[in-house]
Amino acid sequence: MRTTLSAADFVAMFHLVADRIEEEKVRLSELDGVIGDGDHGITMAIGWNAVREILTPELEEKSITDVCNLVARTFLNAVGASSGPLYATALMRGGAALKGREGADGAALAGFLAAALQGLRDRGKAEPGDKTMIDAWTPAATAAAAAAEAGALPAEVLRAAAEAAGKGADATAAMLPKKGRSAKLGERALGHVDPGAASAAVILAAMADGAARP
Amino acid sequence: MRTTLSAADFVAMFHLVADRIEEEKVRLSELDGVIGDGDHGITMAIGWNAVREILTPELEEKSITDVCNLVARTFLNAVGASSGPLYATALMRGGAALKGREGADGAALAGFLAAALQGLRDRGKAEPGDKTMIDAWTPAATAAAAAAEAGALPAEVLRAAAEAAGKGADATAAMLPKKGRSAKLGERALGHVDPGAASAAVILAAMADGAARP
Amino acid sequence: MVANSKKFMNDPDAIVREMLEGFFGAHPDIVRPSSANPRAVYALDGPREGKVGLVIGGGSGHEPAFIGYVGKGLADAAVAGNVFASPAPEPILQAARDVHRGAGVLFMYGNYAGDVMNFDMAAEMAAMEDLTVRSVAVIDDVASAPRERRTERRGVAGDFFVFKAAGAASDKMLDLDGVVAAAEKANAATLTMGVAMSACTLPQSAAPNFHLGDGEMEIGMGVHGEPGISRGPVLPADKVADELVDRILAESGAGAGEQVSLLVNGLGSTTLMELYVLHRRVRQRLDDARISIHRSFVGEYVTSLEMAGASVSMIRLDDDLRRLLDHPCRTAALVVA
Amino acid sequence: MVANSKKFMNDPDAIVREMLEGFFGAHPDIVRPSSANPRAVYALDGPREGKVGLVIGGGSGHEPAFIGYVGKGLADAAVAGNVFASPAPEPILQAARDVHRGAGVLFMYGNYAGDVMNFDMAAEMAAMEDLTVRSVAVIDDVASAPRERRTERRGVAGDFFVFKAAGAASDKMLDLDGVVAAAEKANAATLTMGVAMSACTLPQSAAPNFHLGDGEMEIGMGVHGEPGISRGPVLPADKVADELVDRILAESGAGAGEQVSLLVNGLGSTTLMELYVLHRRVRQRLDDARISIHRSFVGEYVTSLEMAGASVSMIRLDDDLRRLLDHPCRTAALVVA
Ligand SMILES: Nc1ncnc2c1ncn2[C@@H]1O[C@H](COP(=O)(O)OP(=O)(O)O)[C@@H](O)[C@H]1O
Ligand SMILES: Nc1ncnc2c1ncn2[C@@H]1O[C@H](COP(=O)(O)OP(=O)(O)O)[C@@H](O)[C@H]1O
Ligand SMILES: [Mg+2]
Ligand SMILES: [Mg+2]
Ligand SMILES: [Mg+2]
Ligand SMILES: [Mg+2]
Repeated sequence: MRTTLSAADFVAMFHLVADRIEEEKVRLSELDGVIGDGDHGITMAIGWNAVREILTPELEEKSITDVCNLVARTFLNAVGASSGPLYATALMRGGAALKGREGADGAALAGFLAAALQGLRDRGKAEPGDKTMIDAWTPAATAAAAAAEAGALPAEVLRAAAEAAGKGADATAAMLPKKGRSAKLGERALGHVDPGAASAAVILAAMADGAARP
Repeated sequence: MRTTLSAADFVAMFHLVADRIEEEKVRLSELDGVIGDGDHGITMAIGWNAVREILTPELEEKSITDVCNLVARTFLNAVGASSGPLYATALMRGGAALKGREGADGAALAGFLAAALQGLRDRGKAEPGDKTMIDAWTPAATAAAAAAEAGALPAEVLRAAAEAAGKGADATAAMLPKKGRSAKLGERALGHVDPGAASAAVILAAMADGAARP
Repeated sequence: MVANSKKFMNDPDAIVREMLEGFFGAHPDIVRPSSANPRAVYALDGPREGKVGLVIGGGSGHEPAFIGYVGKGLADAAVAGNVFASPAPEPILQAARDVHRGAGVLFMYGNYAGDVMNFDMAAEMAAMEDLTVRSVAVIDDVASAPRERRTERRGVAGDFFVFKAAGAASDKMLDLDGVVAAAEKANAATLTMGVAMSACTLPQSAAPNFHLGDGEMEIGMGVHGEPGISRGPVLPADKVADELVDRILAESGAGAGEQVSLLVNGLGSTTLMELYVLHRRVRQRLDDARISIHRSFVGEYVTSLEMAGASVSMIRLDDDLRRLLDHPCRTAALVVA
Repeated sequence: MVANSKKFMNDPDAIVREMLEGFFGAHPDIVRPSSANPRAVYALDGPREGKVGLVIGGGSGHEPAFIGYVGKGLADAAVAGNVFASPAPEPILQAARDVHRGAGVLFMYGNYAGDVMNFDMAAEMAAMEDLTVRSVAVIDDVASAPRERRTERRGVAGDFFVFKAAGAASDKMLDLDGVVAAAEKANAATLTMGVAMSACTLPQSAAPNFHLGDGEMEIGMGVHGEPGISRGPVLPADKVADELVDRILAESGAGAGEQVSLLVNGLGSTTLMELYVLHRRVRQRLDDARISIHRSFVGEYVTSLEMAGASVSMIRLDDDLRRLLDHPCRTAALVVA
C-alpha cells in the first residue's frame, strides 16, 4: 500500500467516485424523494460525470491542489444546487490544505478531510445534528485524524473516514432536520437517512477503495 | 293494461326514464369512453335529471304535446352536446304527432316513435348502419309499427320497440362508425356498442315499463 | 398511467357554474356576466355599434378556450357547455341577441356534431328573430379525416388562430362578409396535429375517459380522446415533432420563403419545458424548409382537462392574416399589445 | 396516483439545454441567447444605460418561471439551473456582468439553501470584479416556517409578484436602493400557501419524486414536494380555499377597505377550471372581509413540472405597489399593456 498519494492517485480516486455515484444514483434520489425534492442522486451524478470528463491523463501532471480546484470548479458549474457550492468549497479547501505537496501521507489526508469539512461548514452553516452531510463528514474527519495520529497509511485513513461516514449517515435517520429542503419536514423525517450524508459515505468509500488499489 | 296513454302517463314514463338513465349512467359513460369522449352517461343523466325537476303534478293537466315540448326544451337546455338537439327534436316531433289527442292508443304510439325517429334523422343526418342511436331507433319504430298494425296496446307497442332497440343496439357492435365522435375510430370501434344506441334502448325499455304499470 | 382523478371541486354538477363565477370574479376588467344568460361570458368593451358580433363556444374543459378568448379585439361572447358537451341553442341565441349591433353575428366553434347541431339550431332561431347570423366551424385537425373529406375534420387548437383572425377582422370593423372571409381564410390556412400521452378524468366520473397503456402514446388523437392515426410506444420528442410536422407540411403547401405562425399547445399536464423541447424541433424543421416563423405561441391554449399531450398548429400567413394575428387584443388568456 | 412518467423529451441530460433552445427559437422578439452563457436568457431590450440590471433565476422545472419573466419591464436576465437545482455561480456572475449598465445589479430568487449559496458565491465573485450586486430572496410561503422565523421561508409562486414589482421599479429607472426597496416591500407584502394533489417525475428519473396516497392531498406542501402542514383526504375546493385564505389573512394584516392582488397558481396538471373554482371561493372570502382585489392572475405562473396542485398568493397593495404591478411589461409569460 502506498505511503503517499500523488496527483495521479487523486485523479484515480475521483474516477472511482464518479463510478460509484453513478451506481448509487437511484438510491440517493430515492432517499431525497422521501425528505427532499428527489434530485440528489441525479445532481451528484451530473456533477461527477462532468468531473469524469476532465479527469484526463494530462491532469496527472498537475499538483494535487490544481486537481482539486479543477474538480471543484467543474462539479460546481455542472451542478449548482446545494451540493455544488458545498462540495466545490470543500474540495477547494481540501486542495488548499495540500498546497505545495508532491504527495500526501496519512496525516496530510486527515488534514485534507478536516479542511474539506470546514469548507462545508463555512458554506452551509449547518451544525452537526442538523441532519445533513455534515453528520457524515464530521465523524469522518475525526476518525481520519485519529487514524493518522496512530500512523495509518493514506488508504487506511480514508477507510477509517469512510466507515465513520457510513455510521454517521445511518445515524441521521434518528435526527430532526434543520437545514436544507428537508428542514420543513420535522417529525416526518425521522427514520429516514439524509441523502447528502449517504452520498458523503459513498464518496469517502470510493476514495478509500481508490487509494487502496495496487 | 291501458288502451290509451294520457299526459299523466307520459309524465310517469318520463319519470321512469330519468330513473333508469341515472342507474345506467356509469355504464353509458364507459361505453362512450371506449369509442367517444366518455360523457354520454353523464350527459344523459344531466338532461333527464333536469327533466325530472319539471315533471310536476300540474304538468299532468297539460296536453301530451305540451308535455313532450317542455321535456324536449328542458332536456336540450340542460344538455347541449349531440344528444340534446337530437332528443329535443325527436321529442318535439313525436309530441307534434300526438297533437290534439287526449290519449294515445297503440297506433298513435307507433306514430309517436316514427315521428321521433324522423326528427333524429333530420337533425343528425345519420343513416342506418352509421353506428349511432339511429340503429336502435330505426328497428324500434319498425317493430312498433308492426305491433300497432297487429292491434297491440300502447305498452305492448313500446315493449316491441324496446326489444327491437336492444337488439339494434347490440348490433352496433359489429358496425363501423360513420357519425359523431367515434367516426374517426374506424376499425377500432368494432366490437363495441354505440353508447347512444345503448341509451336509446334504456329509454324505450323505461317507457314500456312505465306504460305497463297498473 | 392513471389519470388524476383528484380535483379541486365542490359539487361536480356545479363545476361549470362555479368556474364561470370564478372567472368573472377574477377578470371584471375584461368580461362581464349576464344574469339572463348564466352560460355566457361577455366582453366588457367588445360589442359596439356597427361591429360584427363574434360569438364563440363549445364544451367546457378546454380552458382557456373558449371563455379566455373573450375581450376587446377578440370574441364578444363565449358560450360554455357542460364538460366536453356543446352548449345548448338557448344561451347561444341569447348571446347572439346580446352582442348584435346591427352588423350581424358570426358563430365560431370547433367542428363537432354536437356543436354544429346546437349552433345551427341557435342560428335558425336567430333567423326567426331577423338576426343575421353566419357560422364558421374550425376544421384544423389533419388527423381526423383525409384531405378529400376535410370538411369532416375536427376543430382543435387551431381554433385559437381562426378565432384570433376573425376577432381582429371584426374589431377592425369589417362587415359580416369580410369577417366571415377572414375566418374562412384563417380556417383554410390552419393545420394542427396532436399527440396524447394519457387520458383525463371528467369531473363527474371517477374513471379516465379512455385508456392508454404504460409507455404508450397516440399520434393524432383528438382533444376528447378521439382515436388518432397510430398508437405505439412513447417516442423521443424530436421524432414526435417530426411526425406532426411531416404531416402538416405535406398538406399545407407552405414553401421556402413563406411565413407561418406556430402554436405548440399543451393539452393539460404536459409541462412548458416539454412544449419548448417540441418547439425546438419544429423550428429546426421549418428552418430547414426555409419557412420563417412570424410569431410562436407556446403554452396551454386549448386543453383537454388534465390530459397529457401536445399539438402543433401552423397557420400559413399572408400579409392580411399576419396583420390580423398582430392586431391588439385584451382577453384573459391572450394580450396582444 | 401515479405521476406521469411519460414525457416529450430526447436525452434527459439535455432537456434544459433543449428547452432553452426551444425558448429562444419561439420568442426571438423578446429574448436572446448568449453563446458565452448557455444557461442564461437575456431580455432583448431590457438592459440600458443607467438602469439597474435585474437577474432572476432558480432551478428549471418551474416554467414559466424563471425564463418566462425576462423582457422589457421585468427581468433583464434569468439563469436556469438543472431541474429543481439552483444554477451555478458562473452563469449567474456572467449574467451580472452582461446586464450591468453602471447602476448595479439585483439578484432575485426563491429562498432555498442551494439558490442562496450559488447566488451568494456569484455575488462574492462579482464584488471582486467591482460590480455592485445586491440580493433579495423571496420568502412568501407561509407554510414553510412560522412567522417568527419568516426569513427561513421558501419562495414559491409569490416570486411572480416580487419579481414584477422589482422589474417595474428598475424599468422606471429607480436607483439600486430604490429597486431593492421595491423588491423588499413586495416581498414583505406577499404571502402564499399551496396544496398538492400528486407528485411529479423528474426527467432523469422514472419515479415520482414523492408519494401521496390515492385520495390524499397535502396542504402547505412546497413546489418541490417539500412537506407541508397537514396531509389528509382530498377536501372540497371551497374548504381548500378556506384553509389557504384563513392562513394568509391571519398573517397579512390586510383589513377592510384595503386592496390586494391575487394569484391563483397551478402547479402543473391542475386545470384552469379548478383554479377558477378556487378563485371563486377566495374572492368570496375577500369580499366578506371587504378587501378589494385590484387584479387577479389565474393560471400557471410558477409550476413544479406536472405536479397536480395549486397555490394562492396575495400581495397587499399600496399605491406604489399597485403602480409597479400595473407597469407595462412584455415577456413570454406575461404581457401587461
Ligand atoms: N446548509 C447545508 N449544509 C450542509 N449540507 C446541506 C445544507 N443544505 C443541504 N445540505 C445537504 O444537501 C443535500 C441535498 O442536496 P441536493 O438534493 O443535491 O440539493 P437541493 O437541496 O438543492 O435539492 C441534503 O441531503 C443535505 O445533506
Ligand atoms: N349525427 C348523429 N345522428 C344520430 N346520432 C348521433 C349523431 N352524432 C352522434 N350521435 C349519437 O350520440 C352519441 C354520443 O352522444 P354524447 O356522448 O351525449 O354527445 P357528444 O358526442 O357530444 O359527446 C353517439 O353514441 C351516437 O349514438
Ligand atoms: Mg434535492
Ligand atoms: Mg360523448
Ligand atoms: Mg361530449
Ligand atoms: Mg434540488
